[in-house]
Amino acid sequence: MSTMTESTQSPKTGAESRADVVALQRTWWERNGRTTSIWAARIALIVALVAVWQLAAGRLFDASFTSRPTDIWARLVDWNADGTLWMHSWITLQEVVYGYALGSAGGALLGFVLASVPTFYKVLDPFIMALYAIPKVALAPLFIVWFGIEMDMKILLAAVTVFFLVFLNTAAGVREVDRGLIDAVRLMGGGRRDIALKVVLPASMTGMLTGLKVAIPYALIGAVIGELVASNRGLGYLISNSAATFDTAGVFATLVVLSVIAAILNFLVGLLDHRVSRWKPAEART
Amino acid sequence: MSTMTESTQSPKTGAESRADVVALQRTWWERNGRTTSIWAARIALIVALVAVWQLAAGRLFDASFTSRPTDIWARLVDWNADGTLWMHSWITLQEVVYGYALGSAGGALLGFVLASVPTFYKVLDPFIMALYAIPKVALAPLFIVWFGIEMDMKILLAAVTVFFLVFLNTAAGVREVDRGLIDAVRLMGGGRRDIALKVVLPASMTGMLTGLKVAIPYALIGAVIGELVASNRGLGYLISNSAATFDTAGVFATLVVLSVIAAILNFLVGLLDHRVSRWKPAEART
Amino acid sequence: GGASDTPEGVLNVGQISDSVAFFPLYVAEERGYFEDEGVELGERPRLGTGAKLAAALQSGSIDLGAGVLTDALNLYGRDDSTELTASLVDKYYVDIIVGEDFEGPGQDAPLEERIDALKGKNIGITGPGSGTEALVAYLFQKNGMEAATDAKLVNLGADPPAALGALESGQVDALSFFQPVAQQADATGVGSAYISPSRGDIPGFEHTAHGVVFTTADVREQKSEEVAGFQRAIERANKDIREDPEVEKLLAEYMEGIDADARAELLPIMQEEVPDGIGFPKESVEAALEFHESTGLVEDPPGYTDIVPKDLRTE
Amino acid sequence: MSTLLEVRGLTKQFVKDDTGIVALRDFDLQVEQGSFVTILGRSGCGKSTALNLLSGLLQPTSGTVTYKGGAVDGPRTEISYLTQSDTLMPWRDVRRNVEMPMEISGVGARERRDRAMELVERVGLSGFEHHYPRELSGGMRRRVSLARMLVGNPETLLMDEPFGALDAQLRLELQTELLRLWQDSGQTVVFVTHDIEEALLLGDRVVVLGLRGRRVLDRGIDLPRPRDPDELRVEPAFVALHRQMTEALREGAR
Amino acid sequence: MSTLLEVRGLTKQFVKDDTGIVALRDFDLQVEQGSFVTILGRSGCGKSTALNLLSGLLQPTSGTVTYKGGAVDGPRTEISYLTQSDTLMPWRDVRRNVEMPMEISGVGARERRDRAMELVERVGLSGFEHHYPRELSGGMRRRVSLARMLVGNPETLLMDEPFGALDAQLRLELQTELLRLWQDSGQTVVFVTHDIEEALLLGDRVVVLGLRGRRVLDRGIDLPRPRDPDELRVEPAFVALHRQMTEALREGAR
Ligand SMILES: Nc1ncnc2c1ncn2[C@@H]1O[C@H](COP(=O)(O)OP(=O)(O)OP(=O)(O)O)[C@@H](O)[C@H]1O
Ligand SMILES: Nc1ncnc2c1ncn2[C@@H]1O[C@H](COP(=O)(O)OP(=O)(O)OP(=O)(O)O)[C@@H](O)[C@H]1O
Ligand SMILES: [Mg+2]
Ligand SMILES: [Mg+2]
Repeated sequence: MSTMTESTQSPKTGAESRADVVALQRTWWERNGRTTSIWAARIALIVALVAVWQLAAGRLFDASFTSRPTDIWARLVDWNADGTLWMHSWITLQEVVYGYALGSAGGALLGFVLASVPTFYKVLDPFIMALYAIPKVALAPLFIVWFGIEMDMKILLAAVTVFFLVFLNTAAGVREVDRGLIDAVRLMGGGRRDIALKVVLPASMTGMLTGLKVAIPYALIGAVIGELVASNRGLGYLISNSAATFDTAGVFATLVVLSVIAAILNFLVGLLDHRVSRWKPAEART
Repeated sequence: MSTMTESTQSPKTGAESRADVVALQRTWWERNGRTTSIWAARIALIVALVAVWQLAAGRLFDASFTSRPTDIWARLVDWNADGTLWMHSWITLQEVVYGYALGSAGGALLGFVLASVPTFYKVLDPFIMALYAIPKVALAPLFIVWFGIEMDMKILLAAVTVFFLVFLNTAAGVREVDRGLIDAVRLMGGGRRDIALKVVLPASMTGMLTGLKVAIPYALIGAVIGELVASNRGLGYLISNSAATFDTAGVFATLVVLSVIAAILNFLVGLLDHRVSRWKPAEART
Repeated sequence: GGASDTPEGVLNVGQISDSVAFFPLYVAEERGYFEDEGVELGERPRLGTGAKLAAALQSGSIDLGAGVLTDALNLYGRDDSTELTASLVDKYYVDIIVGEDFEGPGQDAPLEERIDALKGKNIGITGPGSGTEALVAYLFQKNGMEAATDAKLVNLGADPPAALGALESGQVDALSFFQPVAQQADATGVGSAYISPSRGDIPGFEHTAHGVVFTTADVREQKSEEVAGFQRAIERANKDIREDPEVEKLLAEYMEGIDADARAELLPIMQEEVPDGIGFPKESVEAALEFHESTGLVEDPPGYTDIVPKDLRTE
Repeated sequence: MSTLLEVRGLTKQFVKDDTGIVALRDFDLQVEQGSFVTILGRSGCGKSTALNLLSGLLQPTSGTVTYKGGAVDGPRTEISYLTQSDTLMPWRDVRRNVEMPMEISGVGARERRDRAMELVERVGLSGFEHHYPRELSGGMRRRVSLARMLVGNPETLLMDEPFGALDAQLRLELQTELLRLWQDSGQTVVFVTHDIEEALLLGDRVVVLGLRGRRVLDRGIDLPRPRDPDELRVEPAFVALHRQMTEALREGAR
Repeated sequence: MSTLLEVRGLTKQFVKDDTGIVALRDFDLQVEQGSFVTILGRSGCGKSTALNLLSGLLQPTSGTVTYKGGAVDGPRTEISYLTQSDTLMPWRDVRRNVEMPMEISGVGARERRDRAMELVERVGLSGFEHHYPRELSGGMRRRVSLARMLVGNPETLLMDEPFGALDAQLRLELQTELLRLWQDSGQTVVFVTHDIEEALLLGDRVVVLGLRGRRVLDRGIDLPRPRDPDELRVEPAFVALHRQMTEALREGAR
């Protein structure tokens, strides 16, 4: 086989089976029609929801518990003007992003490692589950004693919640990987690292991405719960402060901000998903 | 082909390729060795953890925040004697089981349906995510006004949390199903129902089971959070009651009970997993 | 108690929530009294429960805790160097609130009858082991009943809107909740204060130490100057609330979402609740201690002199 | 005989990024009721794509497929299709895989079982009823697919290299079996292969495809049946046909 | 020539529920360095199982595999194995699939690319470098696997029906290519097939397996090389060998 590159006599199978490749002349709509309609539907839905809410509030249900879109908007405008909104959002956003990054990196890593050592995973599984079933709020005093009341504690709380979801989903993804592909790498002389990086990682991507996706809301919830535990800043504080002063519009305004953050993070994970799913047939893509 | 059953002249390929099947004479250890060692490892781990905790409490860390295994045990014995334990556990267990059942049935069903209509799913996706990122505690007033303070509300809270996790995992599982298998059923004349039941359901089982698994802790947390908000019974109440009276042993005793419930539910989901994964090669089983 | 983590000149003050009891802190801060007295406020976390307040004190995250006396007493049970550093509210600022269509004798009926009317009802409280539960227990005891068996106490969490929601939707018949829930209920037509200790409805229970600032001996030693400055600032704030009508504006900012009528109702009440100075009169502390003991809120509470330092004892 | 399946100007263009890949261009074909048509072509020439379009699994970019006068725009129960790659359900054992088409058409459990067992025996897999697909050899999996296809008793069979993974002996047995079934029942078969001998052995008619489904040759095979491969190989008519096919395949690659 | 690969008393028993399924029993084989051994056997006789054991992918229930005197207890880089089923990475395009073995052995990006492109051309897939496996026809996928195997430049090649899915013309071209490479390089090849003609065309030696890997026949093939199939078919020596193999296969099935 060492002589291969020198050889000139190669079979004539090359050109014959080359398929016919033509450039596509697609219109703007053919190219972007689907995306556009999806966004149009989303906007329509949001407008409809807001309208129903506005009209029903005070009529079908008590506005003192549900507030009104107009009130919420007014509150957001106020908070934007006096900087409250950005200050608190920025704090929470930092906690969420750090917590999410930490938790998902840890979860993905451990998911990988443990799923490759199934016996170990099996031993630990019930402990991990039992640990996770403990409501973190019940451990608030411990968290305070061990991690203080600063941002660290909230990042940790977010990270811990995220960790679990990413971990379990990654592990499930890893266990589903086709043995044949792993064997192929072993046959090429690949070691554990090659198997992990070149087969398991791409093959378990879907599992991991599902984990990343379901973890987004919990990163936010984790951070907010942390702020409810002990804080004088952040969206969690804003919620409890607004609630304590009967400011329903304030509570909902904060929730709107939280939702927007979640939607943005979700969009980012969606982009990642889109990138790593390019090889899949169109129907299987998100 | 209508004459097939009448035909007697069949090719002689039958018996020849029959593989050699021999009964296995496996010893008890060969049969149950793995399971036994896993349980042994688990028990060893639990004993080690408890021992470390007992010895470290009061030395390495302040026992007033972490309690001690012996104190927790004493509290459990007391609560067992006066019936407190069973009364509260029973309430929470009911909420968890109903909530879990409701949430996972709903999540699995909607996951199926929406993943089969990808455009619809894509439109709704950011809304679902945004909705989920809202910390449920912030909506406590609404929950109370709309669903009361009885068990219903807590079941709903647990169900809502479970729903999301099962839903997203099922949907991800459904999107991963091999197109070839779906096409095979279509070729046999199968309709949507056949595809769903005979291909998508078994093929997306892993995704769904992961969802069921990650949802267990959240079913418990959901119910407990509900009890923290509005209750005078249940383990959540027991936690807040113990916490308010600085009874750390009580808090931890309740957490132990919660963990045990989680471990039992996890075990049940594990059994289900075992049943539906029988066809998989041993390495890919949980 | 844990050693303080904060640099010199700075005090971290943790408080339970933004309820009326902690208005003096807000006034002192807004009017710059802390700076005047040479104290800088560092972190000011809202911690929600006494247990977390204790944890934060223990871990050195905060130097002073602002809560109710119960929290201080609970901490004392764990760390007997706990002592009070300032009185914020000298009346029991929890009310029994009933819905508009509550069936029973009117508000002007004798106390016994009103208590009897609560028998067998669903009563919302903030949580088990809280002062709101204790008030119900205390009242029922007065009439020879048992709160645990003669009523159904529902734990609603320290979330005022949730409480009002529960009352309005009929989930509970009555609430035992801190101010200004009663005022808000009144202003929004949900209900009204039925039995109010701060109004003087309960004989012998007019004055009780309730909203307090406390700390551990370690901090008091280590940060004696800062604590003294803090005390002076609070003293000035308490005086302002009692005497200066201008604080109404501050109250409006402090209680942003509250109904204007409720706020108008609240101010005069607060002017009476806030003590003159920051000291602890013996009889009001002892009334409180007795209340805690009889309702089982705190087992074996300390004596007046155990918990009130010399300079704050007023006869 | 009447035209059962009619294909007109069938073109399939796959979209990849911003280019289109033409796998099949202007493909025409008419299949008579009850005939056995073999399609012969080299790797990558569009045979599988053509069958995918015939079966209704894929939608053509242009052109039409008509079956009994009606347009085919999705899979139909009358047409059964054995695809080139395995589509056995990995979670069903051999018997239950074979039973599947009957489950879908609502055959009773008893009958389902009996017929499945019979077909499993017919493809030489008795004794493997309870094996899952991953516990079978490549050739055995192929035979299960075959059994699953036949059990549905379809009117028309589309088969994409069904016997490629089998040894000569087994292949011959199954070919014989297939022909026997076909002759008895009046079914129509479209059979894709890349093996000239197989095409000649089976077909009433052979269609040779060139690049992108260009029809290079389309002719009837009038060799008398039953055709025995060993005898056939030395028959002049067969040898001539074989040479013609080889030539056509070579020409099609240009 | 020295013995490169030695198999002694190899038995493989799969466990299914509480029974054992014997796929291979007491299989012995010695492969000389630099030889081309073809293994011929009917569907399900244990050919793939044998190769899985030889490659170290599977662990035998009993018996040993020695390679150059050392026990094989896991895959080795010197041995390359083209499995019967596709194991292309679905998320890599053709070029990157072919590059993979070189990535693992740490070949530089430039060289990797050049060699991959060359091999892709050699198997007739130029123009498809950027296609993902699912965008290829069955035969094309097989060819990519072949290219991937050859690019690693292994000492020993195990091949499990590599050309089964290819048409005669292409198969011949790739067979010729394989022989050319083999003769130049002194590589050792173990080639599994169910096609007698292919076995005779390629092998120095043919081993015919019966049920459960029973060695029915094991003989050297002394036909002169290069062997041209068209000429060979009429040669008496070939015809005799062919008959012997057919007989052996039939006997093996008993
Ligand atoms: N999904 C797809 N996307 C892009 N190109 C495709 C796709 N499917 C098939 N092709 C291309 O269409 C052409 C024809 O493929 P097809 O599978 O029909 O070949 P075939 O005749 O069945 O070959 P074989 O005998 O190897 O199975 C090939 O060039 C292939 O690359
Ligand atoms: N994982 C497994 N579990 C149980 N039985 C198995 C397993 N793998 C293979 N077998 C059995 O072992 C026997 C030999 O299989 P093998 O794949 O080696 O056959 P083969 O000679 O390669 O056949 P083919 O030519 O059809 O590929 C078959 O009877 C098969 O059912
Ligand atoms: Mg094909
Ligand atoms: Mg095989």
